[in-house]
Amino acid sequence: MTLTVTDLRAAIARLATAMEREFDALNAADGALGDGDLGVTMKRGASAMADLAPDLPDDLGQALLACAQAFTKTSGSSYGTLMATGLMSMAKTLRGHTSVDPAQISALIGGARDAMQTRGKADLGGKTVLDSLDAMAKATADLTSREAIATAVAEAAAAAQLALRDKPATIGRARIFGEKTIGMDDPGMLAMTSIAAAIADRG
Amino acid sequence: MTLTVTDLRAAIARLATAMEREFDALNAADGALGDGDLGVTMKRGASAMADLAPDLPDDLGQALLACAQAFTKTSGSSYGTLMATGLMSMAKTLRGHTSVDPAQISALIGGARDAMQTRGKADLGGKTVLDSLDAMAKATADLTSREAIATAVAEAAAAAQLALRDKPATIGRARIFGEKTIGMDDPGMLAMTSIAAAIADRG
Amino acid sequence: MKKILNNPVDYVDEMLAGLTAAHPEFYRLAGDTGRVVARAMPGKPGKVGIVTGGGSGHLPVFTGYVGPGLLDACAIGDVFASPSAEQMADALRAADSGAGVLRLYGNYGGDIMNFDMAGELVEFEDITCTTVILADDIASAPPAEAAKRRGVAGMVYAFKIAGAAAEAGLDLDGVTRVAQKAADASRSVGAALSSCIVPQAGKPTFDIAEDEMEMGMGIHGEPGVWRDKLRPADAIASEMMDRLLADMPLAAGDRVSILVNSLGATPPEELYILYRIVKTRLDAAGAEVVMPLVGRYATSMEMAGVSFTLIKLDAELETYLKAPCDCAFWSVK
Amino acid sequence: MKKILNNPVDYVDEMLAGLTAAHPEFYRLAGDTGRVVARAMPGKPGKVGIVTGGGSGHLPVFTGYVGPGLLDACAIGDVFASPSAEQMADALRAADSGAGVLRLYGNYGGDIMNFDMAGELVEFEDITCTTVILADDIASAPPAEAAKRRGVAGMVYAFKIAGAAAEAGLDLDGVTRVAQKAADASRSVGAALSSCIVPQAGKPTFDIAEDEMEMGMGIHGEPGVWRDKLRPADAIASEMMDRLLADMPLAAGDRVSILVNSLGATPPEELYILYRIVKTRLDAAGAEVVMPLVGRYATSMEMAGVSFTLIKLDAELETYLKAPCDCAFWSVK
Ligand SMILES: Nc1ncnc2c1ncn2[C@@H]1O[C@H](COP(=O)(O)OP(=O)(O)O)[C@@H](O)[C@H]1O
Ligand SMILES: Nc1ncnc2c1ncn2[C@@H]1O[C@H](COP(=O)(O)OP(=O)(O)O)[C@@H](O)[C@H]1O
Ligand SMILES: [Mg+2]
Ligand SMILES: [Mg+2]
Ligand SMILES: [Mg+2]
Ligand SMILES: [Mg+2]
Repeated sequence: MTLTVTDLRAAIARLATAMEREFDALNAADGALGDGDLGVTMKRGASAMADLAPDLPDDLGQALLACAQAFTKTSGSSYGTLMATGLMSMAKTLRGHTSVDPAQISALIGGARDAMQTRGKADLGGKTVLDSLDAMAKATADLTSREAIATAVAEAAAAAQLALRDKPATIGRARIFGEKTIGMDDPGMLAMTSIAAAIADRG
Repeated sequence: MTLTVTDLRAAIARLATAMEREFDALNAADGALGDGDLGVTMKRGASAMADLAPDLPDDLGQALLACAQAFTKTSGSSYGTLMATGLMSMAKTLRGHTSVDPAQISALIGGARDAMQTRGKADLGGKTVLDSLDAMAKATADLTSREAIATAVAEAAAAAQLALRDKPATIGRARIFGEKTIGMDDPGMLAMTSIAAAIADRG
Repeated sequence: MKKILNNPVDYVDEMLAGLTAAHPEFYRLAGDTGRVVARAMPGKPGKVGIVTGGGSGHLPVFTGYVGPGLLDACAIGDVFASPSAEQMADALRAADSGAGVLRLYGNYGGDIMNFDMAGELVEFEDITCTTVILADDIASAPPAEAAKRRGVAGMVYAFKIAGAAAEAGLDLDGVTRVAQKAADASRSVGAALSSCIVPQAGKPTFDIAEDEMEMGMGIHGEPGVWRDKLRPADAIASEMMDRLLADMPLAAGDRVSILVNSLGATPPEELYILYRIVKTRLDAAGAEVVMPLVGRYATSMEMAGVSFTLIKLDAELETYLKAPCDCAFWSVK
Repeated sequence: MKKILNNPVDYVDEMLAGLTAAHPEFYRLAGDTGRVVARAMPGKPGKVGIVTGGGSGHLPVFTGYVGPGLLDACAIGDVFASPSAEQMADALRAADSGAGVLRLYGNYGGDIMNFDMAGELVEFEDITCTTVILADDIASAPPAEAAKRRGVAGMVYAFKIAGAAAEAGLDLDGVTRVAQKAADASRSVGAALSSCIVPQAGKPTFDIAEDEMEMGMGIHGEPGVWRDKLRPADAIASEMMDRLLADMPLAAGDRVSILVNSLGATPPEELYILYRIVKTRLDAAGAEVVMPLVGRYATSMEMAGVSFTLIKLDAELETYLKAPCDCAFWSVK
C-alpha cells in the first residue's frame, strides 16, 4: 500500500493540530536558551501547509515543494529554514511521482538529514534535529510496512531526544551556554518528536 | 549700635548652619511642584558665602557683592539668581560704607525686593519670595532698634508665608499646577522664612 | 538606577570632557567656568553670534547644536538646571565677533533671569545682545497665554534656521527677526511614558505606572493635560496631531516641516510607526511636508516618550531650514 | 509595556511604512515581499551591490544603512528574527546591477542558512554572490573559536568601508576582500543594563535586577561573561577596553577607530562619560584615534547598555572609512 497526496494531506492536518497544541511548549523550550520562537515557526509553517493542503497537486514532488515554501515564506528562523531544506530534498527525489512506497521513507529521511546538514554545517551527534532524523532514518532502514514504519519513526525521534539529552548543545544560540545545557532537551529535537508523532499518527 | 562686617560674618555662619539643616526640607518643598533643587541652591550658596566669610572686606558693598557672586557662581536656578540680584542691590547701596544703621534695613530689603522684581518680572501678591521681602520691608519700616528689627524680620517672613498659603502659585514651575497649589507653601517663601530666622538669630 | 556614571556630581563635567575629546573638530571648552562650549572653528569674522544655554540632559540640545550653520556657543547647567549668569556671560563673549549676539533659548524662569543678567554683564564690554525665547509647548498654556509656554523641541528648528541666517550674513536685527519668526511658527506637544533619573537625585523624577502615559508632560516631568492608560500608537499620533493643528491650523498648500522626536529611550522604530499617521494627517490637510525630522533631537536622557514639533514655513524659513549645517549630531548637506 | 505601538504583528511593516514615507530620498520598498528596502537612487551602473539582512529592532542596523556609500539593499525580518530566504533573494535582486553582490551580515545561524539559500536561488538568475560574515563580539567565543562569535556593532564599520569600496569602483572580489579585511580588524564587546521588549513577546527578553549589569551580553539578550552589581562608568569602560585590547593588542603608532555605541536607552551623555576612558586608554597604547563614533549606531530597541567596537585601520581601510556616505542616520562629508 503506497502513500499518496491524500496521506500527505492527512499528515499535514495532524501536524497543524499538534503544532497548535505544542505552541507554548515549543516556545518555552526554545526560550530557555534561545529566542523562544520555535513554536511560532512551527505553528506558522504547519498552518501555511494546512492552507495549501486542499490545493496540493498529486505530484508528490510538487506538493512537497509547496510545503517547503510554506516554511521559507513564513519564517526566517533556523528551524524553519532547515524544515524547508529537508522538504525540498524530499521534493527533488519524488518529482514526477504520485505515490511512494513506504520502504522509501528511510532514504527520504536520510536525504533530508543530509541536505539539512549541508545547509546548517552541524555535525551529527551535536544534539540537533539532525540527530532525530538520523535516528529515524536508521530505525526505518529495513522496514517495509507502513504501520511498522510509523511506529519506528515516532519511537526513534523520542529515543534520540532522550539519548542526546545529557550532551551539551553545540549549535545555535544554545551553544554558548555549554555545560549548562546538559540535561536539557534540544528544542529542535523536542519539536521533531512531536512532528514525528503527529505525522506517524502516534501522538 | 551699627552693623559691620563682623555682624555679616556671624549672620552668614548662622545661615550656613540653617541651610544645611533645611536642605532636605527645602528640596522636598520645591520637589512637590518644581524640580526639587531649592535646598541645593541655598546650601551651596550659603556654604560658598561661609567659605568667603573670613576674607570679606570691611567695605559692606564689596562684602555683599562677594556674597552675591557666591550665588551666581554656584547656581543658575531662579532662587539663586534672585538672591544674587537682591544682594547686589544692597551691595550697590552700601558701597564705600563699613557700617550700616539698623534703621536702614527696611530700605535695603525694599531695594532688594524691587531689584528682584525687575529681574523676575513677577507681581507682588503672586506668592513668591517677593511677598516675603515686601512684608519684611514693611514690618521694619519704622523700627530702629536692632533687636526689634530682628524680631520683625523673622515674624514678617513667617506671617507672609502663612498669608499667601491659600493663594494659587503664579510663577515658575508651580504656576502650571494652578488651583492645586492652594494651601501649599511657596518654596521660595518657606526658604525666606528660614533665611530670615537664621539671619535675625530667631531660629 | 540604570545609569552608567561615576560620582553624580561629576556627571556634566565628565560628559563635556568626553564630548570635546570625541569631537574636537566641532567643540571646544571656552572661558574659565568649564561650562561653555564654543565652536572649534569660529564663524567668519563679522558673523552674528548665536548663543543658547540651559540644563544638561537634553542632548543633542543644547550643546550638541554648536557648529557651522547652527550655534556659536552654549552655556551648560547641571542636569535640568539653568547655567549661571557667569557661564552665560562667558558664552556670549565666546560667540561675539563684533556683530552682536542673539540669545536663543527656552522659556524657563531661571534661564531668562540669568541670560538677562549675563547680558547686563557683557554690555559693559560693548557686546550687543538680542533675545528670542522659544515657547512652543502648546500643552503648557492655552493660546491666550502663549508667552507662558515652555520651550521644548521647537528650539531645534529655531537653532537651525537662525544659524543659517547668521551664516548667510544677516545682521543682528535680521538674525533676530528670522529667529523670532521661526519661534512664532513652531508648535510642539509631547507625551511621556516613563521618567528619567537626574543623576544627583538618584531616583525617577516622576512616578508613572507601567501601563500609563501622560499627554503633554514637559521634558522635566512637568504636568501635562491628561494621564491615562497607554494608548495605541495611532491614537497617540492622532491626538497629538489634533492638538497641534487646533493650535496652528493649516491651509491647503501650506509648507511645513515636522519633527517626530524621541525623548530618549523610545526607539526610532516607534517614531516611524507614529510618522505614518503624522504624514497622513498633514497630507489630508493639504500641507506639503519639507525635510521631516525623525529621531532624537531633543531628549530628557532616558525618558521614554515622544514629541511632535510642527513648523509652518515661508520661503525664507524654508531656505534657511534646508541650508547646510554640521555638528556631531546633525548634518545637512 | 512601555512601547508605542499598535498591533504587535504589524510592528515591522508599520515601521517600514513610516521609514520610507519619512525618507523617500533614501529608501524605497523593493520586490514584493514587503520586507526589502533598497536605495531610492540606485548606485552607478556596474557598481558592486552590497546586501545585508537580519532581524528588526536594531535601527539604524540594518535597514538604516542603505544609502550612497553604504548598502544597496536590506532584507528585514521580524524583531530579532532572520528574514526569510525569499526576502533575501529579493534584496539580492534589488542590489545587483550586473557586477555581483556582496552579502555582508552578522554571524547568526538563521541568517547564514537563509542567505545561503537565497544565493542558490538567485544563482539561476546569473547573480554572482560573495559572503562576508561579521563575527566581532569577543564575549561570545574565545579567540580560538573566533569564527563562532556573534556579529554585533562591528557591522557598522564593515558597511561603511565596504560601501565606500564599492562606490570607489572596486570589483566584487575587491569589495569582498576589503569587507573581509574590515571584519577581521574589528572587535566588539558590550554590556547590558536592562532588557528590551520584543513586541510580539510583550514582556522583557531577559530579567535583570534594578542594580545589576551584564558584561558581554548579546544584543538579543544572549548570555555574557559575568553578571554583577552595576559598576561605575570608569570601571565599566576600563574593563571593556581591557577585553578589547587583550583580544587585539595595539602597538604604538597603530591607527584605529572606535565606536562607543548605545544599545538604545542609554543616552549620549553617558556615552561621552565612557569615551573619556576609551580615549585615555587608546592614547596610553600609543594609538591614533581616527573618526571616533559616539552614539546609537546599532541598538536593541530600548535596551539600556553600551558596546565598544575597535577597528584597526590600514591606509586602505582608513580611506574608505573617511569617504562620504549618506543615509537618514549617518552622514559623512
Ligand atoms: N545549524 C544547524 N544544524 C542543525 N540543526 C540546527 C542548526 N541550527 C539550529 N538547529 C536546530 O534548530 C533548533 C532551533 O531552531 P530555531 O528556534 O528556529 O533557531 P533560531 O530561532 O535561533 O533561528 C535547534 O534546537 C536545533 O535543533
Ligand atoms: N520670576 C520670579 N519672581 C519672583 N520669585 C520667583 C520667580 N521665580 C521663582 N521665584 C521664587 O523662587 C522659588 C523657586 O526657586 P527655584 O527652586 O530656584 O526655581 P527653579 O528651580 O524652577 O529655577 C519660588 O518658590 C519663588 O518663590
Ligand atoms: Mg529560536
Ligand atoms: Mg529565531
Ligand atoms: Mg527649583
Ligand atoms: Mg532649578
